[in-house]
Amino acid sequence: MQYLDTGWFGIFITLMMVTFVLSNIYRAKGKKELFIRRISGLNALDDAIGRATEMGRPIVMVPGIGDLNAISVQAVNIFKQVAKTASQFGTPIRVCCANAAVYTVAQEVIRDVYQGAGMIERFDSQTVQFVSDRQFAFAAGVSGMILRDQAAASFLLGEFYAESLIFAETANAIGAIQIAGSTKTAQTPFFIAACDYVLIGDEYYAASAYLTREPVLVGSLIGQDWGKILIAAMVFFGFLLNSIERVQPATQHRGEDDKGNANWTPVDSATVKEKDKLKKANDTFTFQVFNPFITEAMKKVDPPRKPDPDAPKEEGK
Amino acid sequence: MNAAFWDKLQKVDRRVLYVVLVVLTSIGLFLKAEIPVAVDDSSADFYAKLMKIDPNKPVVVQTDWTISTRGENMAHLECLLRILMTRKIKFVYYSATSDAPAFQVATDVIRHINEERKAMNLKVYERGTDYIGLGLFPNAEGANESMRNDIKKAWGGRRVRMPDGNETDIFQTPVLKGVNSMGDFGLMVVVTASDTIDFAVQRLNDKVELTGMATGVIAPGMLPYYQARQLKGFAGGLKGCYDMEYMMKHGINHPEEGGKIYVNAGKIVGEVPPLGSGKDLARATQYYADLHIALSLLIFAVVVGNVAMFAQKKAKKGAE
Amino acid sequence: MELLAQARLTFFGMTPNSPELWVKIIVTFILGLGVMFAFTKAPIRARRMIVFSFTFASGLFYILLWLWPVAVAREPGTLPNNAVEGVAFWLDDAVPRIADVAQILTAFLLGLGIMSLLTVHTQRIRRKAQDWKYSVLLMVSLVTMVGFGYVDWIQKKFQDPQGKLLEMANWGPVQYGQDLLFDGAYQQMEAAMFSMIAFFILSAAYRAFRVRSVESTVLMASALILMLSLMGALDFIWTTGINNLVAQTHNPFLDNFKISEVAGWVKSTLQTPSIRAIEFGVGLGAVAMGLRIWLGLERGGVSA
Amino acid sequence: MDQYLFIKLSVGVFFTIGLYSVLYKENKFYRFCEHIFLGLAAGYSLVAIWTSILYDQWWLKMTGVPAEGTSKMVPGYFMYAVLLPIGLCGYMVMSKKHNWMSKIPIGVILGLWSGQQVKNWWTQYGAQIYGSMQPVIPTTWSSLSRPALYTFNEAGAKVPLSPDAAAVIRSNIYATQALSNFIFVVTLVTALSYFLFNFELKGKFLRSFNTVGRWLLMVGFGALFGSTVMARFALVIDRMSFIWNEWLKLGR
Repeated sequence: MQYLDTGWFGIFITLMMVTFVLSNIYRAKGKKELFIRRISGLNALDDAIGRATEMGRPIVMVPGIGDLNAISVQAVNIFKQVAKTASQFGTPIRVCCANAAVYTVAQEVIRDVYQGAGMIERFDSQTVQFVSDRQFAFAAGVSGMILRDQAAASFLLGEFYAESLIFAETANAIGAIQIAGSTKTAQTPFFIAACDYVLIGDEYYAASAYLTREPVLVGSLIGQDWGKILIAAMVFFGFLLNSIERVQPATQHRGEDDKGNANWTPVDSATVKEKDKLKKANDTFTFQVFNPFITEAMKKVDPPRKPDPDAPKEEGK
Repeated sequence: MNAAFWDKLQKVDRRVLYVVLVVLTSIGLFLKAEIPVAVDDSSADFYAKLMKIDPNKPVVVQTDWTISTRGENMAHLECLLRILMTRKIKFVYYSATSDAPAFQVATDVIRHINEERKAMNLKVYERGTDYIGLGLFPNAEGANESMRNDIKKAWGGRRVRMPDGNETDIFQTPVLKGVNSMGDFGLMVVVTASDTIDFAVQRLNDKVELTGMATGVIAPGMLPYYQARQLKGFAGGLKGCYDMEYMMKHGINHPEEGGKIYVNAGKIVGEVPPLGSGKDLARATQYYADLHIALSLLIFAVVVGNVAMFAQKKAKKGAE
Repeated sequence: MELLAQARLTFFGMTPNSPELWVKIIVTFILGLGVMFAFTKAPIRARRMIVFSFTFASGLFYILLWLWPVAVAREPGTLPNNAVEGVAFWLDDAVPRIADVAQILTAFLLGLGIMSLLTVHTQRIRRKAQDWKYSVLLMVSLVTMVGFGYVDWIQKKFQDPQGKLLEMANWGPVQYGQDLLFDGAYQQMEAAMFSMIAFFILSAAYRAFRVRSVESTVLMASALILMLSLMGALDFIWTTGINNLVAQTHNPFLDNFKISEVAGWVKSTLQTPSIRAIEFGVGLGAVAMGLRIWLGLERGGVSA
Repeated sequence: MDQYLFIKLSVGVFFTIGLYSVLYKENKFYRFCEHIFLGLAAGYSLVAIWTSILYDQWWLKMTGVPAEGTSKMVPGYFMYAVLLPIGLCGYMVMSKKHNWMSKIPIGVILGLWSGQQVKNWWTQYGAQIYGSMQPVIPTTWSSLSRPALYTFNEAGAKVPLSPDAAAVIRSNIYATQALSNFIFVVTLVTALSYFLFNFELKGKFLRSFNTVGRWLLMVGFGALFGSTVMARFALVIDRMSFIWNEWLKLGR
């Protein structure tokens, strides 16, 4: 019983990332005034709410059409901040959900905000609503709502797919202020083209730390930064090492047999062909670290197991 | 021209653009021009493969798309069926996706291709003797995994109604007689609008010659598989499908009257004949010409917007 | 493994339709309800602990699967050598069962979503609010679809073992109704809505692709290169031209200026690394947030 | 039958035009189609949730499937019954007093998701990290750019190189490739620097690093935008074809 050679490096790096995040959360506890760089899309949230309040028109918010996961939870967390302000000023909000589990979370969280502010009478069946769990029916329903209610602002935060542009252009057509953000890189260009402010990639995950400045969240953000620096460092040293190795002559080449087991073939400098003289991508140290050696012998490290007497027999065998 | 004119031109109402798009794409449908094209390597390999496989071995078709991506995938499937039917290759098809209507949609396409062949007095493909439909497998990953392990178990117990009205186990039919594993199929084609192609590559590329046809959004992700020879060829998006139709008409490295060679695919050594199905240039040809019009409109609109913006700035400066 | 392994009857996996199985199902369900009822009596400070333990236990499964030593080269129908292997076997067997849990739970919650939809529209009808007639329309189409959908499913699944209904010639009124609503109306509306994106791409590109700032200029430039490479006719003229040039000059370096090559270069040298950088950040963000949720470090919001 | 098909097509065209009408402005026709669409979609969801999710993935696994014909018996696992009470907890969100209980199924879903993220992180990103370590030192200076895999014969026609010669070319890194690789690494690192949130980038050089990172991101986004255009336009062309070719039977 042991780990196969595969994976120790991956597990090690992942555990390092986990340690970065957790240790920084621990370090940040009790500290105040932690720096986060400016994220203009989030600064614009208050302006957008203010404008909606002045105009007396609703704010439409969509937490994406993805399943319930950290991305939609993050959207709900941001909407919670919006709801806090909106409930004070009596600005109507519409949170439109496309997934029943996300709807459940949003319902619970947003109602809590209104209850906490003592404004529960402002919370009605339309404040948080489930529109449809079918992608394009949802798109039709929400764009209809944006147009009919003449939304003053629309916040599109979460996992979006092809329908992203339908919302963004519809809201743009009636001149709503739009703040969008998606972790789906494929949809970000459409948001950039059609929305006023866009949270790109990771800025989305930084949002709740930015808005609340809670030590736990900011600490976690610092840990993520460390992780990114580690990745950049790995890439930096990796490409240097790789570059140097690739111009060195090879003494052996790594190959794979048809079972996926790795093996080494020594290089005979007298007979070697031109194309095999130098080290190839598979021969480098970095490749070996990322793609460990597996051999048939490694699969036999465990002692043989006894057959299970209760298991039904295969017919004819 | 004055600043007001340029101002208008850089703020054209979106509705005007929409109307222009509808009008132009509608007109474009009637043009049906055959546009000369430099065929992608991936499509050339795919076509050559389809034309070279042994017609006595059945082909397995996995079709995972629904009406919403009809624009690309329907052209794909039609084109594939025309090649298979013209070459008299038997095939079995099924859908491995959670999108329930996929199988029904594919069945409808087979029906209307059959109607088209009937109208041209060609042999109609009969269910049971020429092709078999297996139905829907909602979990793509699991379906491909079990096909890899044992095809008789994976498809076990499915029956088909033969033209004479009797029910038969699918492995007793002329289509699947002698098929015991994936390796007994001449080729596998995945027609898809989603990432089901990834599962097929992971589970099946070493068991059967695998090819694919996918929408323009999915296709770029298939390129690495093709470069690694895990996919033996593929048609990506509308362009890939038009490539196919163009080769069905002109072949590869195939001299026509006057010795003119339309498709000169560098990678394919030797000649691949055209198909001659009676309707080689079809849906994709019609749409592809139209696509040029739509793209030109888009580029034109962007250029006009920019020119107008600069001209207006200049005119304003002149006025001051 | 799951697919290869033969069905094996145990305490947990029992003969279908046997009375014991039904008794166990019902007992489990009632016990579950009992625990649920007990939870309603839980003191306020215990609530956080209850929710946390459910979350933690669920996350722990995948963490164990990740860190627990793997039973190397396990063959079906064999017994584990020791307790560590026993756990490894158990984890291995449980994966396909656990994988479905989230989807099943979300499916159970759909009822809540539909209730929300119905509440919004019944209120509109009751108050005779603006557009209340459309709400009636929505309700009617919902009920019709459910009716036709289930009757069609029951007929096809249980009353038609030979698959006759797959052919249009054997259809009854239910199949026609289901087909008209689903295939004729619903799916076509989906396709229509999907295709509307093309209109929006046009108007968004017209408005946003301006040489205003460096950002919007590079955005426009790289989009235009890609779009030009999609136009087969242009690609053809350009490629033929370059091929002729290469043939005249015998300089294959010019091949690099084919539009498809240029577009390919932009994609592989600039698009791939910039998107990858975003993905690295997003991946770390997901891990960090996953950890906070799993360990109950997120205050408010989802954690109790 | 032909009549039925014509009716079916007409219904499709009717709703297509109805939904398109919103492009002009929000109107009663659109509202009509939209509400039918929402109703049908909710109806379909209610059907599909049982027929394609719960029936196969929950009910049949709980009750098992008896052996039939060539297919083997699948045992029933009664523990699946636990999921129903957990799911029902979600409905407590309606209660004013016990709404906290809705967090139980939510916690289970999120807990599973979180565990998966940690477990899968390396499988997803490890290969990408390795793939970014591209060599930037050319292995040969025999040619600055990668030579073509063909030559010209006396007649001036292209002839492919011998496989050996081609393999040598493939195994080498040429100066232009090395330069491209260098741009790749620089793009990755600058773009990554844009996503550092807790470090204040001071000084002109570091700040310009950040700005360039953002520009390079825009290049990536532009390319993404451009490459989806074909697929989207194909769909609108298909809608037009649905109306003109299939319904009106013109232009075939």
